[in-house]
Amino acid sequence: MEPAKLKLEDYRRYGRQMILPGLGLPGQSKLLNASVVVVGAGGLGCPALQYLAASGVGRIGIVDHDIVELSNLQRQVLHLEENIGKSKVFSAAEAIKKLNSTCRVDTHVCAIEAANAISVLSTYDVILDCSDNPPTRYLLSDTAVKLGKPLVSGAAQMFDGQLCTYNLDMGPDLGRGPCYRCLFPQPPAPELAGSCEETGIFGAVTGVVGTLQAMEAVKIIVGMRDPGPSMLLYSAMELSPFRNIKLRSRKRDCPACGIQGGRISDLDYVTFCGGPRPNWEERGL
Amino acid sequence: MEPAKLKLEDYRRYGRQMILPGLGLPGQSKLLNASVVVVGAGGLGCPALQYLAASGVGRIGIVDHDIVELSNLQRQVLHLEENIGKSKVFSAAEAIKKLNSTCRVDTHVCAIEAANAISVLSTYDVILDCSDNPPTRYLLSDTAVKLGKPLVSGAAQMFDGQLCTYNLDMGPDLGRGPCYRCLFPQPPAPELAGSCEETGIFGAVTGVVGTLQAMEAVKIIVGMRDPGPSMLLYSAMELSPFRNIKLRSRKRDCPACGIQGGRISDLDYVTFCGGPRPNWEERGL
Amino acid sequence: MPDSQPDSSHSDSNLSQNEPKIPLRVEFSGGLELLFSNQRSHRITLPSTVPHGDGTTKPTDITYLIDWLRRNLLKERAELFTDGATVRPGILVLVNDSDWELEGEGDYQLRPGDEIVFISTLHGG
Amino acid sequence: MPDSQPDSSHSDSNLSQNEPKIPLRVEFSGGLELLFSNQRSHRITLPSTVPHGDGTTKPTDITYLIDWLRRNLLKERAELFTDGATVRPGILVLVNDSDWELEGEGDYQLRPGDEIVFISTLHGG
Ligand SMILES: [Zn+2]
Ligand SMILES: [Zn+2]
Repeated sequence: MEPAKLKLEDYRRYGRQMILPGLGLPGQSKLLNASVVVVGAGGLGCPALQYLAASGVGRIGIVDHDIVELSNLQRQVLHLEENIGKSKVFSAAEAIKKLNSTCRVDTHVCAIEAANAISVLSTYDVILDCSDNPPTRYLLSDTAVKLGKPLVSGAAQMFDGQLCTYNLDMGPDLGRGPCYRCLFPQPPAPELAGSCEETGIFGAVTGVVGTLQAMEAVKIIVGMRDPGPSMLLYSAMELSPFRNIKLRSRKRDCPACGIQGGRISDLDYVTFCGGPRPNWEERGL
Repeated sequence: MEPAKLKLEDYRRYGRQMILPGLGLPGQSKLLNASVVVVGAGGLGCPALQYLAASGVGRIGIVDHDIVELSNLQRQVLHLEENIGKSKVFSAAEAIKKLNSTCRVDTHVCAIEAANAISVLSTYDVILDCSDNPPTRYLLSDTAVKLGKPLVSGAAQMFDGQLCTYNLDMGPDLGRGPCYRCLFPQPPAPELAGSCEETGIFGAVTGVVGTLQAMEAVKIIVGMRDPGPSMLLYSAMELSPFRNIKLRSRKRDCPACGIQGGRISDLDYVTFCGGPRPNWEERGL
Repeated sequence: MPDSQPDSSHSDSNLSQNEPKIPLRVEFSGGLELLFSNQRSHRITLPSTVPHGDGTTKPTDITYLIDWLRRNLLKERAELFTDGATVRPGILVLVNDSDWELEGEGDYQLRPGDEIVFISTLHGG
Repeated sequence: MPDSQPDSSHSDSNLSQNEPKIPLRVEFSGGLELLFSNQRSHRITLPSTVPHGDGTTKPTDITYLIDWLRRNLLKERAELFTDGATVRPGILVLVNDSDWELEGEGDYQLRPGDEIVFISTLHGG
């Protein structure tokens, strides 16, 4: 941390948050020196990227292999109509650089896979799971465990959302919190793991969860995140829409993060999760 | 409602939300035929506008008299660096038209005041309070009561947010829910009503609340909002960050919406709230 | 009373008037509600003790609740909800907003007014 | 015991061992916490009955709690918290997540474990 690095313009840009108790100049310096990678520039990734860039995270990585389609625009608010047909990564990168040209934005136009996960993710401090399928979620969790980095995981479907930070450093005495596999040692039934194309998704639901993911990342970076394992559930149509859950600790027998961890290096994630899912786009939806 | 009006492109754009149970074609038709006005194109208004436009609200009004400044960009995510010095309304309108050119966007470059509130707000179905000061909040509530329209009110300060829908039609038997004045018959002490400049604000907090305001507006428009009066509190730094509160009914003796209502037509809102607040910008913050 | 008794025998309406009862709220989310008449929230009442092996009884626990839900409320595809005597992996069980692993899992003894939530992890984005 | 007794007489530590007590959680937010040592959450214990006029007593209610908070926890500027025997207009009082107007306002009789929240409306955006 080198607080002296802040420029006069940074004080003007970030002044509203630098006067917050607990954040201040030290917190802003941490943000400017931090790096966050967002896997998935879709419904969750767009709002997360916006608020990470706005808050002054110094280096932001974006990973996605998709192109922008008209059907994305009801929720993926960084992508403009004029970018339909272009890479989501470049569309999102262009958008956040216009919000904050002082952020360094690294683009990874690729699908995240077992073969590239370590190399793509290893240079970042915090990983955001803004993906949309079970194999990627298991891969990101296993990789976060191997790299010893926190994974801020968001998910959304229909009018529901879930937010959880996995593998969070809880301090010297407590070690790390649970990983995704501690909670869900096996993937859901493919019948229940519908995609957004199949089950539908409302845009503002991804907006709420993705924005909360950015907030979580900031709390972790500046050291204001309570380390207790918890999950937030959001159900937009319920009268009381949020529910916060107290979660288990890391499981000693977890194949990924347990005392005999690292037993999953040669896993085929797609097969593990029940095979490839149908291409609903090609089926005309 | 004329469902036949949907174009093929609308089905492609909104398909992910049109397959949601309870929304469907009737819900999308209601959205496309609806009009929402957002008062304040700042930290709350930007995300609200994004998700209203993305979801296909047919006509969106934006009211603000400010210009974009560098200090806004840590939270007001529709405003690009290149628009610093320009009108917030035009900056926001330009941004959401690039997301969804099929929305009609009406611009009102003015401060909302007792003299113009009725004429500016009367042509919209739902009013969003994304403002940042007590006099405007009382004026918007009193005007929403006079016009018989729901007011989706968001507020944010430091790491906290509040969301409440006032004057909501609860159905033929129940009448309307409480107005802002039913809950807060008198303004807070000016000492506790600090502005964002004075007390600070974190960007993602306004992001969460503003996005939830868009979600509330959509629920009201499509008829999926539980009519019970409630308020949502958000405290970003708490381990359990959301709290939903069950609120009182409309107060029979409310000077705005009670049985002897309408007694506040010649109120000086600024004086009522303790006089003008200092211009912190000019004081160099 | 063996555990293989027909389903209806343990249901709400068959409880005797004098037997202590445990009213519960049960919720399903994350897609699990689709297996339960597409209804998220259910209010049920269970007896406070239930049969356990050779004529003995035990206090009603979550393991019993899971079996009761499978036999009485589940409308389709039991294999998506249960796996043997417990829930299918991939389903999180909550006892009054706490992960059931913190409460003894299936052995947690139900108390009147408890809220038990079953959620399937979501994947979309 | 008149109500004008010195502040400390009603505080936690002076309760006799045998007198029934009401443990409470009190929270302040929306800026009100600034008046209470900048601390949002407080755990306090009150006696279950309190003096009420000419030597009589009453069950402990929120009106008493407000006065107790003003005399014992408030650090500055009482006029920003109280107005006579109640809270200043502009402050919302919650009893276990319900608006106190639904619970009898100041007359609500406190029960062990209750959570009472005082919030000031926010204005920023
Ligand atoms: Zn693990
Ligand atoms: Zn009123």
